[in-house]
Amino acid sequence: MELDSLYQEVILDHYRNPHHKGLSGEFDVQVKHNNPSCGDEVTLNLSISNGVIKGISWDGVGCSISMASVSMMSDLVIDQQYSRAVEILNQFTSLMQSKGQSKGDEELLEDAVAFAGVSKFPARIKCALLGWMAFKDASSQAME
Amino acid sequence: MELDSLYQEVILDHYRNPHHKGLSGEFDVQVKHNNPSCGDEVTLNLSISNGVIKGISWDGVGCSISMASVSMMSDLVIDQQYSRAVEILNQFTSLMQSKGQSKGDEELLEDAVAFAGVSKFPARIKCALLGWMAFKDASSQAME
Amino acid sequence: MIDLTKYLEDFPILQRTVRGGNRLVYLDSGATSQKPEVVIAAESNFYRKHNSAVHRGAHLLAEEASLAYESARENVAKFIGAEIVETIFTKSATESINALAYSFSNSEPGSKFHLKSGDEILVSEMEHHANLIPWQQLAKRTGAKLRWFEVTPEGRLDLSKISELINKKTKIVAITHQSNVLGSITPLSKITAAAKSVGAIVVLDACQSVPHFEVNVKKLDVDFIAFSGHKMLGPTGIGVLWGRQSLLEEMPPFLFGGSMIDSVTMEQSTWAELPRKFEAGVPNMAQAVGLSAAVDYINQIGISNIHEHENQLTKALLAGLAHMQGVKVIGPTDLTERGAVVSFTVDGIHPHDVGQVLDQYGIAVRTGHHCAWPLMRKLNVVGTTRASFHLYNSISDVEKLLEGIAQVQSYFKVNK
Amino acid sequence: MIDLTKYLEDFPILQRTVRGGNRLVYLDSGATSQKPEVVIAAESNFYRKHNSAVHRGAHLLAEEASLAYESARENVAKFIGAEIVETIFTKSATESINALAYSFSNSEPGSKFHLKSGDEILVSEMEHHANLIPWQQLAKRTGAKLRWFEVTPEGRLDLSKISELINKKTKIVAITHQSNVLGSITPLSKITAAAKSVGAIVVLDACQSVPHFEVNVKKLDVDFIAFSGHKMLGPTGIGVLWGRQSLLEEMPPFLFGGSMIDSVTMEQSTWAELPRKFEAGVPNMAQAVGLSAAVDYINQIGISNIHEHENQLTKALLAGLAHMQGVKVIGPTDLTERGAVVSFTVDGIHPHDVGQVLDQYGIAVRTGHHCAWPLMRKLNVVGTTRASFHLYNSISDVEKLLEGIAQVQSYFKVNK
Ligand SMILES: Cc1ncc(COP(=O)(O)O)c(C=O)c1O
Ligand SMILES: Cc1ncc(COP(=O)(O)O)c(C=O)c1O
Repeated sequence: MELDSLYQEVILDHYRNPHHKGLSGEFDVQVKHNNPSCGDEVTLNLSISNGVIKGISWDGVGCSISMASVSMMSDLVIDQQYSRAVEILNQFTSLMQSKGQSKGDEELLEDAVAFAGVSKFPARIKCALLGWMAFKDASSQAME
Repeated sequence: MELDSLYQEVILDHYRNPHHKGLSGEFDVQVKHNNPSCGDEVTLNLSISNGVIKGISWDGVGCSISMASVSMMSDLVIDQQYSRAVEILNQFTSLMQSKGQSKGDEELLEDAVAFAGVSKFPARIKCALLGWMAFKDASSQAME
Repeated sequence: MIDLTKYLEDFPILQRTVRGGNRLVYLDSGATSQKPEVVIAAESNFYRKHNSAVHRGAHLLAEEASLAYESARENVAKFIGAEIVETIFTKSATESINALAYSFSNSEPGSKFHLKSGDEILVSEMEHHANLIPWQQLAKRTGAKLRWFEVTPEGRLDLSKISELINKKTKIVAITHQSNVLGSITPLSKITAAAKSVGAIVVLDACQSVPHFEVNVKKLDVDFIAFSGHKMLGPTGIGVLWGRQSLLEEMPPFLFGGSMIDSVTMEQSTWAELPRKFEAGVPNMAQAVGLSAAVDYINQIGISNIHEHENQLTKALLAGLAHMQGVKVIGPTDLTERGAVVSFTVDGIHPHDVGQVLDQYGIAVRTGHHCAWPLMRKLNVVGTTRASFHLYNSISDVEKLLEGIAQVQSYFKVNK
Repeated sequence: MIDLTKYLEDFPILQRTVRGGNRLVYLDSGATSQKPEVVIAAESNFYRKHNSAVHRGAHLLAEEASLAYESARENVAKFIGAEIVETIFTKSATESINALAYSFSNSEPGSKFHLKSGDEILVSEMEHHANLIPWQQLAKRTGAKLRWFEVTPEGRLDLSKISELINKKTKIVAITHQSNVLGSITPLSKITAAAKSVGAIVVLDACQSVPHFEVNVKKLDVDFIAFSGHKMLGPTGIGVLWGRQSLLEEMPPFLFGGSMIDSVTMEQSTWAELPRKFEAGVPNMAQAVGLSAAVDYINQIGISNIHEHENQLTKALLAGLAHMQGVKVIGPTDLTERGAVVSFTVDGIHPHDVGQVLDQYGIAVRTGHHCAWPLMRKLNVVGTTRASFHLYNSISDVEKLLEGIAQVQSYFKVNK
């Protein structure tokens, strides 16, 4: 079924058991992003030191796609160099814009290639990007 | 030609040689009416005494229909009782709304029955009514 | 039992298939309705035969276009029991309500439309953003205070504080006729009576009522109503603002430009008579003509038949949902004072995911906050899934939806 | 010599006959243009196949409708050389200009859009009411002063006082790109240079330019432009407001409601990103799609071909009128900086009567003040008769008009 390409098992797993959820008290930058058309919200705390993403914690409400995406994003960028994290972010963003034409770079995106199917559902792309945009915002503030 | 029912000879005569045109200094009420969609304007001076229309003088710019109509209206109502003038006015108004179905009451309207053809041209009805509406306004003010 | 199935074939879009090769089960009429062929054809026909700027030319086409446009006005006016000159075409309900709010701002001190610090504007927690933010911003511009009716846990307007909320300071009461989320219908007479006693102006958001049951402005005893054509089988790009003649005459205009003037100099302008005063520019002529065709179509079926048909569907859906584990209706669960809009939540599944799975079965619902974000917060939900009906829905659509929800639950393996 | 005759058959309305059984000679495109079948079909097709509220649903139709609507935006943006997010759909040019004027009113002190006593707004004597009254009323609301360029007897903007008129107090210069009465095209670069030097915002009324010659917002170096779809072969009920991104971002919104928000509570709201911030409510989706089809159609013929074609017709008409006794062109009599709008007066015959007789021959012209009443006063005419062209006119239309004017003169027995 077409739907299975959207709701990959690994996405539903992250949705049910999100990683790094629950805001920690320690952070350098806090951002709040939302998706006005559907009401999804995420608050993201970021710690960064010497250009390395030291920690991410987050909280939010939203659909499976948006919540799973923040969860996987956190896994992917924690402990990465900022520059590498940006590379991953850009890869993910272009995967989302690929209209189902790309499978995603598994070396960079790891489990997040599971989101490839989302790119065929235009209305869901912004769900998948919500957490990434929050991270982009927070990390660029931190690096300023 | 259909046009000839609109531009009756008597209408064109009044247009070329309007009656009572040129504002006299003596009047009880002065009104200015215009037709915002085409820019036609008429200023009308009215004298009334003991319920009799004593005099009308007017000035204005406008199309043949509107100018001829003020001219004939003046002829018709001058020296009439106010009540009779209102009757003529009402007759003329309903002739205009007749969509070409009425010939008009020649006893009341005299030469103004020539306007019967105007009622088939919806855009021109307001031209024919401009002077009459000014008279209606002025006379009801005077009778207050 | 009303049977409207023969009308389904009038709607071209219902003949197409959607995701998964399924027939379209369109349950999103609360957002926008589908159009019968006669409406589509009326708009096309205007362009093909009579298109020309209304009220402006001396030529035959201008005459025909003006006739078509003004007849549309007459037809729409009759449909809501209004006078012709009181019936103003806008682009949407959103524009209609904003037009009012700006006309209030444009009015001079001393006018009954003039607001100032100390004055109050009353809305409710269940308003669509279109009937909330214009008033919130008007309050901000004028220094007036925005107040609101709360909503009960059952999804009804809480009128318990009405005598405090509608008081001498209240200048405007802006309220929805039917909630686009909950389906609950406002008990208007209590509100209009209270508003009248303090001289407040009552503005009714009739977006969800005019398309579904009889609305007669005279009987309602409100001062202004706003609604959109696209929710009542009409084209997009057309809405209506109705107001009492005496109020519209007193109220300053909102949009300035061609056709709404009496005279213009570089220094100042005066305004045309109603309804033109409120219709600046070349109007949305083809859309007015399309809306008029929609009114004809509704009249032919009968608005009360449509209402009863929708009631049957709502009843069946509410009954079906009541039997489902893990599904909760947000809003009244019986037919008392409620319309054909049913919101619900499914335990453990976000509305967006519910909608996505339903879409796979060809079922089109709306999910999210439905432009009523404050209501979502109040009811403590992140959003709802909403099914809404119009005359072209059938009992089979209700069955499809109920089956679909069960599929959603099993797809996401939630414990029922 | 450009020959566009093969396109005539694309316009269904041109196949009908009008008064007196004559073929339609439509010379009123300055008021509104006719629509090719592809535009009519694009709108119908949207309703028949994809109709659904954009940006709102999780379902397939919503996806398709959003794609259609956003592709329309992209297409229109490209047509005027604009960025996508800078291209805002309104209902008409009139709304576009009023939106700007209200957004100015809504801005806070300190913002570059905030006007106060001592500030100046500059327009011209040849503005259409739609680009005059909104500014006149904005001046009234804010205490700013309205000033204007005068018009020369030849029907050109009088720029002789430009250095006094555009001064440090000038906050807005709102000017037409091409007069809808005279046909004269504004020498923009002088004005934009002066405005830039004092930091004034330049608003261009592009209603009569975008449909007829290439308009590229980047090249023009203005800040905002407004135009209507219905004058460029598109549907009624759709217009465009373009503005520089940085200005649109800074500017407060105008209409409040659904889809234009970022967050909403009962107390306050924040706004969505561009372009949604300026598009409240369910938009005129089918009309945007129709406008996009009109853009495709124009692109297929080539806007420069259309322009050249219209120039040929204008040249022929001006030449023909020059030979007629008792007929006077109001506006430039040669092709230098002028478009395909030709106004004239006939001695001894009121424009309304001229138009009426022409109508009898199937010739549709516009008569009166053309929503430019101050200009009429300035030029000391009660009104004019105006012929305006689009791509579907032919040299035979020009001949018909010239013959028609001669008939008018003989009908009214004026001495030539
Ligand atoms: C120069 C000019 N500006 C503004 C307008 C107003 O356009 P609309 O009536 O489509 O809003 C027009 C057309 O009527 C026009 O010709
Ligand atoms: C109750 C209510 N009010 C206002 C609106 C706004 O209508 P529109 O978007 O057509 O302007 C809607 C629909 O979206 C609605 O349901």
